[in-house]
Amino acid sequence: MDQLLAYIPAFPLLGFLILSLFGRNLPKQLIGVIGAGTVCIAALITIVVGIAFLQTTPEGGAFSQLLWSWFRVGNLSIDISLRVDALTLVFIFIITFVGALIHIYSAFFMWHDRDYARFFASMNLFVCAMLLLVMADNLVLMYLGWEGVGLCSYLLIGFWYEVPSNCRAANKAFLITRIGDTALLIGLFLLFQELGTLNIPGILQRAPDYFASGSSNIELITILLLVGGMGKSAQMPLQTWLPDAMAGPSPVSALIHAATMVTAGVYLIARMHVLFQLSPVTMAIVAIIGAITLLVAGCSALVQTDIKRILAYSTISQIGYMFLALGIGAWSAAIFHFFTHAFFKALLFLAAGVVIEALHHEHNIFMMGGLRKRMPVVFFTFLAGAAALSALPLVSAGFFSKDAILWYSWSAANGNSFLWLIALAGAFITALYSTRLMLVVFWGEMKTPIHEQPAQGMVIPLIVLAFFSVAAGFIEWPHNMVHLTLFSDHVQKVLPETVMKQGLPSEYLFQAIAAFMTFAGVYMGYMMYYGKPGVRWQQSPGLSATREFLFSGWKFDQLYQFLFVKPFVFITRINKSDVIDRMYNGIAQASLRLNSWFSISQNGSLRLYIVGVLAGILFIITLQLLL
Amino acid sequence: MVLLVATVLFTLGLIGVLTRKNVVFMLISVEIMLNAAGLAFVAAGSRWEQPDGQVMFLFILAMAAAEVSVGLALVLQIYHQHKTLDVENLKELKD
Amino acid sequence: MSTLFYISSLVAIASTIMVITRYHPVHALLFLAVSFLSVGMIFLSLGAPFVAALEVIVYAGAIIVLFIFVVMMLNLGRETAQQEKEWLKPKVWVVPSILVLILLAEMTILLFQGPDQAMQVSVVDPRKVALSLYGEYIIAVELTGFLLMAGIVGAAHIGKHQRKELHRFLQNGEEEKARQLREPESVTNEQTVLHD
Amino acid sequence: MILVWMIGILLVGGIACWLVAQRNTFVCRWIALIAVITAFLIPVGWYVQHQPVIVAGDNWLVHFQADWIPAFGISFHLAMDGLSFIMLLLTFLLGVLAVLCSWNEIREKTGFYFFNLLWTLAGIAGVFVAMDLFLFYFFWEVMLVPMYFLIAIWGDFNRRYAAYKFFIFTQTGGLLMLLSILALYFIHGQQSGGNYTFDYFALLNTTMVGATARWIMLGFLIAFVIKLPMVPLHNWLPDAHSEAPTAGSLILAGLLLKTGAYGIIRFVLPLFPQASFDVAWFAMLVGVVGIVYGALLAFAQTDLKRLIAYTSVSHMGFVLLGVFAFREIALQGVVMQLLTHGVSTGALFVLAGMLKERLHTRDINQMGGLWTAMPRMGGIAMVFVMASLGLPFLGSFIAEFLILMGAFPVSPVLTIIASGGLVLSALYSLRIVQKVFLGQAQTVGEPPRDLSAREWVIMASLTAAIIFLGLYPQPVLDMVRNVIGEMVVRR
Repeated sequence: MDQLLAYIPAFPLLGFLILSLFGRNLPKQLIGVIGAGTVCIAALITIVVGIAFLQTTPEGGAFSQLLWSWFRVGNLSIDISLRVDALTLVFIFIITFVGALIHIYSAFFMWHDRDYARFFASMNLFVCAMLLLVMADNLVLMYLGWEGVGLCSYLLIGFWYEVPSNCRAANKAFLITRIGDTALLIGLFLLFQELGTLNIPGILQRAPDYFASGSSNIELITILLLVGGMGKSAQMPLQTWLPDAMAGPSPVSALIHAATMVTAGVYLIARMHVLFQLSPVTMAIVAIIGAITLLVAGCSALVQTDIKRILAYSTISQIGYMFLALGIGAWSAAIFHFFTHAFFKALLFLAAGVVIEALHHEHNIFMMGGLRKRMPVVFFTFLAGAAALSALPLVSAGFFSKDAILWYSWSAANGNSFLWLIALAGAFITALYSTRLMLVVFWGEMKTPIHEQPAQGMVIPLIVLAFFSVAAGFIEWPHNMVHLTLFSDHVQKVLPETVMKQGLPSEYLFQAIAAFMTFAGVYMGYMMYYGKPGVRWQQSPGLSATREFLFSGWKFDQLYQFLFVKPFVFITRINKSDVIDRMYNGIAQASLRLNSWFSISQNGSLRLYIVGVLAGILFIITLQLLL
Repeated sequence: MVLLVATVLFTLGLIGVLTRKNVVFMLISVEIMLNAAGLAFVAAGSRWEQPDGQVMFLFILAMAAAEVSVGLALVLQIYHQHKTLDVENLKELKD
Repeated sequence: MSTLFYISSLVAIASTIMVITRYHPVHALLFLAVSFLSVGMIFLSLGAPFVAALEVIVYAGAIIVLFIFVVMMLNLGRETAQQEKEWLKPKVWVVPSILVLILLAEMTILLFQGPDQAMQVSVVDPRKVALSLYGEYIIAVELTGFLLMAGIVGAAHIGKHQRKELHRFLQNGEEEKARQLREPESVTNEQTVLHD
Repeated sequence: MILVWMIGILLVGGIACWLVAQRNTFVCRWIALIAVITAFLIPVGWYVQHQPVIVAGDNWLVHFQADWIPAFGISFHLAMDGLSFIMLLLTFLLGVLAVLCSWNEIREKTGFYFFNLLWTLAGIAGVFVAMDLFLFYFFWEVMLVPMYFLIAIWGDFNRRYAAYKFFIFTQTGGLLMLLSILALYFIHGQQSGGNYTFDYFALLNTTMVGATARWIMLGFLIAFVIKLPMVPLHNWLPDAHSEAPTAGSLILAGLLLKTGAYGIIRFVLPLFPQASFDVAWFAMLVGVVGIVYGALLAFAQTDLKRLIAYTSVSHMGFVLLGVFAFREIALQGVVMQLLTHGVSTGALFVLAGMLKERLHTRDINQMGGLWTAMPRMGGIAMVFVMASLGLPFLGSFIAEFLILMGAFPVSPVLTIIASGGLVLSALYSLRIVQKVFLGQAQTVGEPPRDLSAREWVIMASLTAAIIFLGLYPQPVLDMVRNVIGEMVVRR
């Protein structure tokens, strides 16, 4: 079984190589088959590996495969080797399975695009890099995947490169994540300096003995890792790239910017949980960042008009939940939320893609409407996704995962009422904007005629994802209801169990409050948007300033523009021709000037020369006489 | 005493070079200066009873001969090209 | 010091003064010959007969002859003398002369600063000179040979009567000037023809 | 002996090119190509034969010594160790590509051009194997003068200025080095009782007191950091790079800069261990300043070749940082950086040359949307832009990672700032892609052709090299391990 691991990333890589080298000359059908097929094969292998893993847990809790030794210098030894344990298994399942569905969807979605091959090449490369990220045995290989997904994200956001704003968005995404990546890299240096290894099992094993809990070094390392995770996972204050990243095609948003890549930060923190557990301050920071992010992004989602931007802000917000869960030590809850979120958010993006395509690339939700009757399949699948997003009790996967986080945010040892209140407010906001989105897009009257119905191949992935959006939650029930905790049992082979407080009130009470907040959000959305889509609410003058503020994502872009971009561009502009160069040119100018002075004396008058010689002799002899 | 004579001759030559404008006269004056230098050498040689002074004079002589032949050839050319021997008019180096 | 020395010194200085004050080149050359001859006498009085002979032969003979040739070839005669007369105004020669005289004064002072010893004249015979010339100075002699060779070749090359050619660096813009120079030239030629 | 052959073939080939080109420029090109390929195959063939010996054996793999001017203790002493071998391979690989990419570009004075090209290569190869300081200086000049001609004759519009600047800067450094070599020569001669020699191995045993060592070391160091280039002395580089013909830029960026780094590793560190350790913190500081400053300037440029030139300044800052960290990891990283920077920046210059050939401009504001017309070139460019910003799985990452990793324990603050340079490198690298290949296609005239077969060969070999170095750098690291190890021990 160990030998099978390499094939999981190898097939997407093979697809990438074929498509990038020969893609232009292949027929479109074949491109689609290669592009989607390789990922499907990877998904099948993953399932085989997963079944094997579940049947008999391998020795040491992980399958591992050494491919080749990457580089060995001194005491630094980095291999290209893969490792699949319980945590990785969840991730590779999501990556390959959801990835395969999205690839199938895209094979139809992108059919009319000129650069069909380039699209699939990038997507396959992305899948490969993402798989490497989560399967890596050491942090350097993980960093390879980490940067690789960044590259693919860049390529795919800027896929329609002829529009300048797309390229800007791609650059922005790459740069902001790059800032996080650099912090991560510095974290690796520090980690290596301290522990002398970058092997993940080695680090996890040595760290508890080496670091005292809460020592400044471990805090520093974890904060650096956290910054890396924040960049990739679009957490405050590095979140501004994600809404702009929606410039890419919808399947890209679904795969990269909802289901997989943006959760890399979650993976990193979960993977390095031993280190984080040793640093309580960082854990608190993780929780606070998650809490702030979920609230800030949720508020922004309330007022967006672009359907994909709504979903993007909601993604940021949901990842905020995951960070919150990680921060309070609810490891399995965070991973579970990632699991369900991957299904329903991918579903929402894909469905949104269908809607946008059907309405002639219309992104504004207020130009949509009344699609309930005309596109029933899309409506129902979207409804399943939105229900999961707003965590409707018992009938959606989102409920089970989000409820767990809400519960732990109060009851875990690191949790407190403040975090719980924020999470609760976030739940309310989530329900509100989900309802708004549903009502505005699918109810009311049609404002834009439908241009085409989705192809069958696009509908099937939607239905599959919708099924999982409803059913994925049933493998992990709250403790007080049904005693079925398949997911956390699985994940806790790797991750520690959540430490709870003593003397808690009943869990039912919290579930009731959470459910109430969700329904309150839905009801409020219904009141505001049903029938007359928010006319009153939109045009109230006192609120328009707030609305503008939220719409622009809390003015973070403008702030960064003012703080970093403008000064940077200013500095580079004024020094374009290199100050130092001017110094050397100054020397050259001075010599030229001297030359022009001296050349006056070089006038060809022989007698003047002789007088000069004579004066020199006189001078010397006078000196001789006087001294 | 001999050196004094040599010095006087030398300075006279120098005056000639400085004051005359005709290239031929300048060459003549240079010859005088070279001759004066030779005189000083011979005097020194005779003072120390060594042959080196006379050897040096021989070299100066040879050099003077070479110099005057080249110099006069140049004078000829200058005259052919510029129709003048006035050094003040021969400032071609000036830009 | 012999009387011979004093007399010949005085003659040398006087004739040299005459050389540099003559306007007519041929006159100047004649005085130059006198100057050389008297320097030759000084050499004799210093006990250097070989050098004295050479002085007469090479300086007073060969070099003067060269000068005279050139003067004749260039037809330097009364006109040149007239020109020189016009050029040699006091304001032209006073300043350099004063400078040079200062130099003379200083050198004299330097000369007499040292321990003043009477000059003992002793004959250095040509044999010694020849031995040292082809002994320790052999390389210098060979170099002198090169120099003379170069002088001959150089003179022959430069002296070739050739068309005026400008160096390539000077060619730009000099074409015009050259043409301007050539036109009056042809006029003077005609004039001389007429005069003849 | 193979060392003599390698250099000899290039020198003879150069002269042959010059002579043949009077009759037939086509044959001349082929002669140049065959000469360089032969020179390339010699070390490769040698490696294939001797591979098992290399890893186990002693540092010096090949020796060749003959008397040259015995009166002054000058000998024709060539020797090759792992480091030299790596640099030689790079030299000849880029040499082959340089000949290939000037195949059609050069139409005037073809013979003289190839003569200069081959002689520069010979000089560079000589620099990498000369083990006699006089010989080293000799080769140093041999590589400089033909390069001057390459820039001054076949360069772009502003070539005179660039060539003068290049020459004056490098020559100043060269003369300082000559002074230092002489000083070392005399000091060693006096110490060893009149045994005056320029031999590297003999001079290694010279002992010097603090101040003397420092001044002599500075002479060497300044010569090398001008070549490298280090920041306040980098100004010749943007001009020379942007004005030189494509092959010239390729050789400048890929090889000439490397001679500076090679010199530091080969001469400065072993000859003056203490003195170089004393200036280490300063050198590291300047290296980091170079990283940041070069990146800032690169971002501001609008001339494509100038932009790439400033990226070299930035990347070479890493070399300085790594060398003076005195750690095995960092030094290995430096060697990797030399290789990968040679390949990646060389490739970028070749790309810039190809773009100029097609569009007749180097101004990136006049480009844009070229991906549509030239998807292959765009893809290749993407690879090398990513290499320049240090993406893992391309060689540059390994290099920069090792350098930073090695330098981190020595100076965390400087390393962190240098890592900040990685963000800046992303800024300027993405700017290249965005301005040149992305955006709206310019619809002036017919769209430019995509890569031709010849260009495809050039770019494919460079791409293969950079990816190989990124995924399996171990052979290189093994090759130089002993060399580096000894150096670290020596300190």
